[in-house]
Amino acid sequence: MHLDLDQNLVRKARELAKEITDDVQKFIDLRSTDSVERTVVRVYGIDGVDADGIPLPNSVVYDVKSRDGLKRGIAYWIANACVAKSMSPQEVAESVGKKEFSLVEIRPQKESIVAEKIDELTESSIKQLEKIKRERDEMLKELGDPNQPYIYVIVATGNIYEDVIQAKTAVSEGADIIAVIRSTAQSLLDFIPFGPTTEGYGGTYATQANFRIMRKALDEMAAKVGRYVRLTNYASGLCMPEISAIAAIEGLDMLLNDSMYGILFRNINMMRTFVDQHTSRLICAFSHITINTGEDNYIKTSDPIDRAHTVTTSQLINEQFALKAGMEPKYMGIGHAFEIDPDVENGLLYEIAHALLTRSLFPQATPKYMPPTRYMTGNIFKGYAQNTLYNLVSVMTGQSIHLLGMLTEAIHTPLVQDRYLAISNAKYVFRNAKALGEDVEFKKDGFVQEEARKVLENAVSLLEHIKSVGLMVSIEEGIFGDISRKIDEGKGADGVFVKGEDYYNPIIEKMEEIVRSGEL
Amino acid sequence: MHLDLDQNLVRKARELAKEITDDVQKFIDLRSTDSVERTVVRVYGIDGVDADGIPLPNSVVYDVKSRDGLKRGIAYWIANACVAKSMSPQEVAESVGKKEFSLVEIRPQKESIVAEKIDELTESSIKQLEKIKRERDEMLKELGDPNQPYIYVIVATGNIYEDVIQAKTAVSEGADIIAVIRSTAQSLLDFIPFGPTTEGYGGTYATQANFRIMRKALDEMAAKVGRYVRLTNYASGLCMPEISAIAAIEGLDMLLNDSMYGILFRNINMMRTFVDQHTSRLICAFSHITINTGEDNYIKTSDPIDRAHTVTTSQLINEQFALKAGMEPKYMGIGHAFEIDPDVENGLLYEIAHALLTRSLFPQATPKYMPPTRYMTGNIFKGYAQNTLYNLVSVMTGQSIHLLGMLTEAIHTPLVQDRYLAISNAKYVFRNAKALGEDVEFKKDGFVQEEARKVLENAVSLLEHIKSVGLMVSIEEGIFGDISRKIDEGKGADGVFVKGEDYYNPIIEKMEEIVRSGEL
Amino acid sequence: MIPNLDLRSIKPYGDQANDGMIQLSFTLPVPAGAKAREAAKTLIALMGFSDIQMVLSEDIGGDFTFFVVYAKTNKYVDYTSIKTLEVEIPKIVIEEINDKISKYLKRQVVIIGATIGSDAHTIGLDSILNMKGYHGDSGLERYKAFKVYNLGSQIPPLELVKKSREYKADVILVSQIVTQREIHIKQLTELVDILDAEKIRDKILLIVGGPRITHELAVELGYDAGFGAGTMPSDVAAYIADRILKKSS
Amino acid sequence: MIPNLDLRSIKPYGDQANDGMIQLSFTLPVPAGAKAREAAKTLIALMGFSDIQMVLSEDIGGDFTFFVVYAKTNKYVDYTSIKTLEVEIPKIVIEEINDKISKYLKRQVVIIGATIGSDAHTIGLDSILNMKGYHGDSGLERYKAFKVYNLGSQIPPLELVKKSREYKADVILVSQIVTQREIHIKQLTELVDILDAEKIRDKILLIVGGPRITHELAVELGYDAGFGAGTMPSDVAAYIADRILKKSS
Ligand code: B12
Ligand code: B12
Ligand SMILES: Cc1ncc(COP(=O)(O)O)c(C=O)c1O
Ligand SMILES: Cc1ncc(COP(=O)(O)O)c(C=O)c1O
Repeated sequence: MHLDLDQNLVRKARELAKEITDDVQKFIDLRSTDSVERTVVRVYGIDGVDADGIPLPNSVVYDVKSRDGLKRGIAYWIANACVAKSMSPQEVAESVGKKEFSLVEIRPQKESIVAEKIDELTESSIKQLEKIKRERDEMLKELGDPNQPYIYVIVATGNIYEDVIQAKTAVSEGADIIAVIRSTAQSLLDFIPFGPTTEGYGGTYATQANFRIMRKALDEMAAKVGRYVRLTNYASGLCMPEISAIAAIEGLDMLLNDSMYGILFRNINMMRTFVDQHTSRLICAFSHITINTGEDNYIKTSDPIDRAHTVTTSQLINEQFALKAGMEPKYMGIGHAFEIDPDVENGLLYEIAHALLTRSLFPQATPKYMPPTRYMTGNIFKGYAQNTLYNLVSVMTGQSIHLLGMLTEAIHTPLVQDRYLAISNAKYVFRNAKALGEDVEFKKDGFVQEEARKVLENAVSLLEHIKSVGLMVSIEEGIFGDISRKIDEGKGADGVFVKGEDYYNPIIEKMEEIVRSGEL
Repeated sequence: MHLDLDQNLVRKARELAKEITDDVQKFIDLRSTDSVERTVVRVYGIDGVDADGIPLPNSVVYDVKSRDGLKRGIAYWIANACVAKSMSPQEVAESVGKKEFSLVEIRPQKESIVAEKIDELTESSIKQLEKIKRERDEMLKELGDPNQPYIYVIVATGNIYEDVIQAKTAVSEGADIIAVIRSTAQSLLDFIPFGPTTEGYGGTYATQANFRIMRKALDEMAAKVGRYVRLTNYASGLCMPEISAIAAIEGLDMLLNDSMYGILFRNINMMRTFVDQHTSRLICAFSHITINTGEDNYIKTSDPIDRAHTVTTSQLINEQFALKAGMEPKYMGIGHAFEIDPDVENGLLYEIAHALLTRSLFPQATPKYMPPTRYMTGNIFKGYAQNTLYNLVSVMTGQSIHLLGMLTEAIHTPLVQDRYLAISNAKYVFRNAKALGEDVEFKKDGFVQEEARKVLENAVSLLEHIKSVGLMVSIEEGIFGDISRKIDEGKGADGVFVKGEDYYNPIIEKMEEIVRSGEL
Repeated sequence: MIPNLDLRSIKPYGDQANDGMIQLSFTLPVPAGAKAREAAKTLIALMGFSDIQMVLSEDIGGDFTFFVVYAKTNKYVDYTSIKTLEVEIPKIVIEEINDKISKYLKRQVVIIGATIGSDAHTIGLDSILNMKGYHGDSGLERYKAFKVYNLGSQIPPLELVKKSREYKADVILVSQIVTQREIHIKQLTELVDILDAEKIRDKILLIVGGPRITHELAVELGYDAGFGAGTMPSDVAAYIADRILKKSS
Repeated sequence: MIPNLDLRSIKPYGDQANDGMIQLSFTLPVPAGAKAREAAKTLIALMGFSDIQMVLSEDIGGDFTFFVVYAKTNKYVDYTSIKTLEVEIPKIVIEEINDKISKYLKRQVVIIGATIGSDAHTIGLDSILNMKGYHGDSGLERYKAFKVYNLGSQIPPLELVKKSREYKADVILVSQIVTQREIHIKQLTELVDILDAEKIRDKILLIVGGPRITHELAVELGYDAGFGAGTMPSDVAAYIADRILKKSS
């Protein structure tokens, strides 16, 4: 299957996207956020909560921020305290949590010793992350990478132990990827809850303990079924980079991570999101965590045919932001979706055209294909038919990461049997239509070729417009998902700050250094 | 969508099939059967049962046969009695039913008067049939012929009144064709039951009254939905031509009618079937009744991939027999099916290749495509997915008559909601993938092209073999459906006889004359 | 209706009138096999089913067995005695609504809408409020008679009440899509409690909508009306106009 | 098994242990609308369901309404007390069967198979009898220990009994696929009655199979064993060999 795309146009689209993101990156480079700082704290191994249940990373950063020290970066303050008190970062944090002292009030230690401490802490943290990454890469190699499209299912009971039961069941049925859906509105929390959680609705809290529990369960299953099983969670919302950090620590394989999703769909402040996404992606690039971008969401709130080019446009922007974080294309789960109203005449041809366009524009990436959701109804049988065609388009157009549609999408988060039915549907279609993509050509100037061409052309026009007004203004204009967000509004704006002259973030610097040097 | 078929091979296949059937036709032309004679009786308007419940057409033919008069053909005897007794054919039959006299024992009337009587009876019967045909053709034109693939569903409650309820419901949901399934083993009855029936299992008896009741119901619905609705029944088994006659009288649009099905799947005598099929097809050709051939059945008892060419071979043979009965191609519902084990890798590509081959070999015909049945299971959800792909292949390859798969195929004859779900699935897929067939090409020498080529080649080899040993011996060899039937065995053999020198079948002759002259 | 149906005892219709045929599917947390099948059958029988056809019993991993069953229920319903609690929607259309409101109320009806609490789903509410509407049926913003404030999603009930005072709202429209662990009940109750506490419940026409909302549930929770899946904006408009006009007269 | 499961009261598992979640679908012969929905809910409630979510109620023409429902049952089953009637299939394979039969019985076991009455379905029986077998598992003809006569389909019970005398059959295998209007019960009963009348029932191992056949039903009808959907020929072979050897010893 092949699209006759104008390669000059493709190149042009990429260049425009690069220029657009270059502009934003200049802005990003000058700033940091509370969450970026908490990320450093977490990478230094600080975990746990204080007596009021506030996570220590929050206590530590708040301590420094409230005393106006954060412009220098949290690393310095922690190292300084470690030296001054001869404590480990965790001990320092616990003391701060107990209000025994404030980091900013500790006497500044000798610069060179603090610098050495920073290096030492950074070195050992990075080593630890590298070890985790290496172990997973080896496990993947050993057990073998399943065929694409990977079968990706979600668990969403709200209770991590129930999630484990269902995830294991799904793996034994054939799931390659388990995503633990986060509890509703967790993305608006400006902290990561602590410990294993058994209450949540619409999903389970993303906590480090929950990550660990699920990782262990999946590794056990992987050994049993002789197939590597990937674990996914969400790095978006107000704790984007921190979630990436704990995911790296706990050996997750994938994260939902988009450069604009939080802005558009969670009304998170633009600056906050742009700065946060960069750090979170850097961690993903470093730790070989595949990101899943969120373009599928645009065509939930806007028309999937008329606005198809907004998906393409955003994919190209997401790609550029990922490249800026040093990410190899194979870790880019470029998002898109099968979301056209099933009543549309030739809807399937549009879906094929759009899916093939994504696949063709990002040949090295691992596109993440999302199932029908918005036009799923209480007719579970019809839903099963919609999912059948979705599965077909996916295998036919060679998608990589294939999130399974649930026949009960319009009703509830998946029951154990819903997942089983979804997996068996996908396995049936993938096998039954295995070589279809190789065998089929679309007529030159036919429906599919023309539609793909049109979407690409529209994307280029849109990129030109965005280039001229800037990405932020474009978002104000409501280009993506028909949603408009203002530059200075949205949640978490107060968590963004301009770095001081003496700002230092050793984790970021070290990771960038390694990622850039291709040392990986 | 296009197959690169070797047109010389296609021509060769047709020639071979013609030669094969020419041989059989010689044999057919010399013979008649009880059922053929009863057909004449029925066309003359004789209906009803005698005191023992035996249908009058049976009584009349039995009366003549048991007295060795049948070699002359039943028409003469009826006309002779009508003249002698100044009775209508019905009155004659009723008297015979009451054993008041035997037709053979009535004194022969003056030859020319009897001949005139025959002409008169024949003329008026044929006129009546022509009127019915014309009215239906007009109604079709007026209401408009629905788009292809036609949505074809079965009703099978066993009770004609319950069938009517369900048929009407199906039409209001979108069905274009209603087939009333016959009660299990009716095809082995050597008579047609009489009157409306409310008891049957696996289906409802095919009776003239039942035909009438359903026809009326569908015509009412057709007017309501503004769409012509076709009615289907079965002309196979021991009453093949008679069923065609009553179908013609009651204005049915389609009949399941195969030149070999009865032999293979109902163990009906070969000679009986060959002779019967000719008359029944002649009636269909005359009355514009579309036949549905039964090749789908072969791949229920033999492997759908390895034996795909037996389907093609039989299709070509069925076509030739239909041509011999003067049938226009557009009334040929050439049968085939989507029957490959869903676990087969690339099963969908095989299905596409086979379906496209049928479509390409018979461009003027109206192929009848049958859904998955054998590999349907109690997993109704999976069954719904199988039917989704079946629907897709059908619309993609441009099939004409599309029998809907039921999600409960492995469980029971369809419930009212099963049919609804089937119709909505088909409507969804047909609309969603409308132009797919036009947009897609299969790679030269790719899987689909190669498979189609292979099947055609194998069919030609098989036709060559059949040509050399003869069709009847081939059936003995078990070529079709892996089922072997002997020439002189099977049900209904005693109903075949060699025509006498003075044999005369005015109905057949008249119909042949009209059909051949293209007077239609 | 099908012929000869006794409406005092209706049953499901599968193949024939009153055959009582029902399809069920469910999972038991026990390993597949004869014992699981028997357990499933026993369970189904306890519900009053006979002619139980267990057409699928499949191992779905993790010691779970998935069943598909067809069976006949011995239960029936007296259809003649069924009472329904329905929103009454008068047949008035946009022009009529605009005319009547301007004639009798002499001002715009102020409508405030929000998805409350943790719920971030706006599409449903937007379909009712936005100009564009739903499936070709215009939204309330299109009506001259209405002044619409759409607050969007994740609005705390307290804030909604505050805004409704600020805008002098006649009508509050709340959307609740997420229903897992009964979160919608909690959030909807919270809103009513606040309105009650502030003693403004009577002054306001309080409406809730969402795919799992029924009018019955809405009334039970203290709302004036509830609108479910597939609601058309024009129905909501007609209901509002009718109620506001009745109130004001 | 999932942790902490109380086997004395198991319930369906949908999202969580013991949530009792069941999916149902069915049709009522009444026009779609609030009244139909209420009737359907009432019916479901009568079966002991709560939390009834009516996720689809669709007009399917002809004054029929089709429903899809998710609801929670209040019924549960004591899994520890479930007793099953199962065919006991010893673990013996083809070579062992051939050896033992030739050693102890010293002749072939004569097996006669047919689809009886009006039933024309042969594929199931053929899968058990023919060399080729079923899903790679060889059929009984492949066993040296067995002499198989496959009479095919639509064999009247009387004729089957006649042939079984003629061939001195040790085992009769009957297939019944069509079950509509209980036709299989009638036909299977007829066969047993003839065998009883001719006083040869005891001399023969009588087995029935088909997708809707259960061992329980078979025993109830007076058969030695019943085999259902997905039966493997080797299981039937092992059962036959075991029973014949036990009988002869
Ligand atoms: C689109 C969508 C989203 C989008 C929402 C975008 C947006 N801006 O709205 C995004 C991607 C953001 C999203 C996120 C989530 N979603 Co969501 N989502 C959906 C989806 C696919 C479609 C909903 C929809 O838009 N339908 C179309 C509209 C037009 O229909 P409607 O909402 O029913 O509205 C109609 C009527 O109900 C009524 N109506 C609705 N509101 C009102 C109000 C009034 C006053 C009136 C009169 C009428 C009315 O009128 C409308 C027109 O007829 C559904 C699945 C589905 N197919 O239903 C899941 C679904 C609703 N989501 C679900 C979940 C769990 C979530 C998450 C919580 C998952 C998570 N943990 O991250 C998140 C978090 C969101 C949050 N904090 O609330 C579940 C809810 C399960 C349940 N029953 O509790 C569903 C059912 C999916 C599933 N099976 O898991 N989702
Ligand atoms: C193929 C088929 C046919 C073919 C049969 C060809 C043939 N030579 O067998 C044809 C086209 C002829 C046919 C016709 C009819 N069929 Co039919 N047919 C089927 C179909 C699609 C597949 C059956 C099959 O072969 N399955 C594969 C085999 C391997 O599975 P199996 O039979 O279950 O056998 C396994 C076990 O059950 C067991 N087993 C079976 N027998 C025995 C015997 C013994 C001794 C043992 C130990 C084990 C055993 O072992 C086998 C291997 O595991 C089914 C639907 C379905 N998917 O099940 C309908 C189906 C069985 N047919 C049905 C009907 C109604 C008919 C007709 C009556 C319709 C009609 N009115 O014309 C006709 C008439 C036939 C008649 N007089 O009996 C219905 C039966 C409904 C019911 N429950 O009563 C079904 C379910 C379709 C439907 N939904 O309507 N049919
Ligand atoms: C990129 C991305 N992040 C996150 C989410 C989930 O939402 P939340 O941020 O509320 O967890 C989605 C859902 O589609 C997404 O696409
Ligand atoms: C040509 C043909 N005739 C008849 C039938 C139905 O069987 P019976 O002849 O038993 O009615 C079929 C079923 O597939 C068929 O294909």
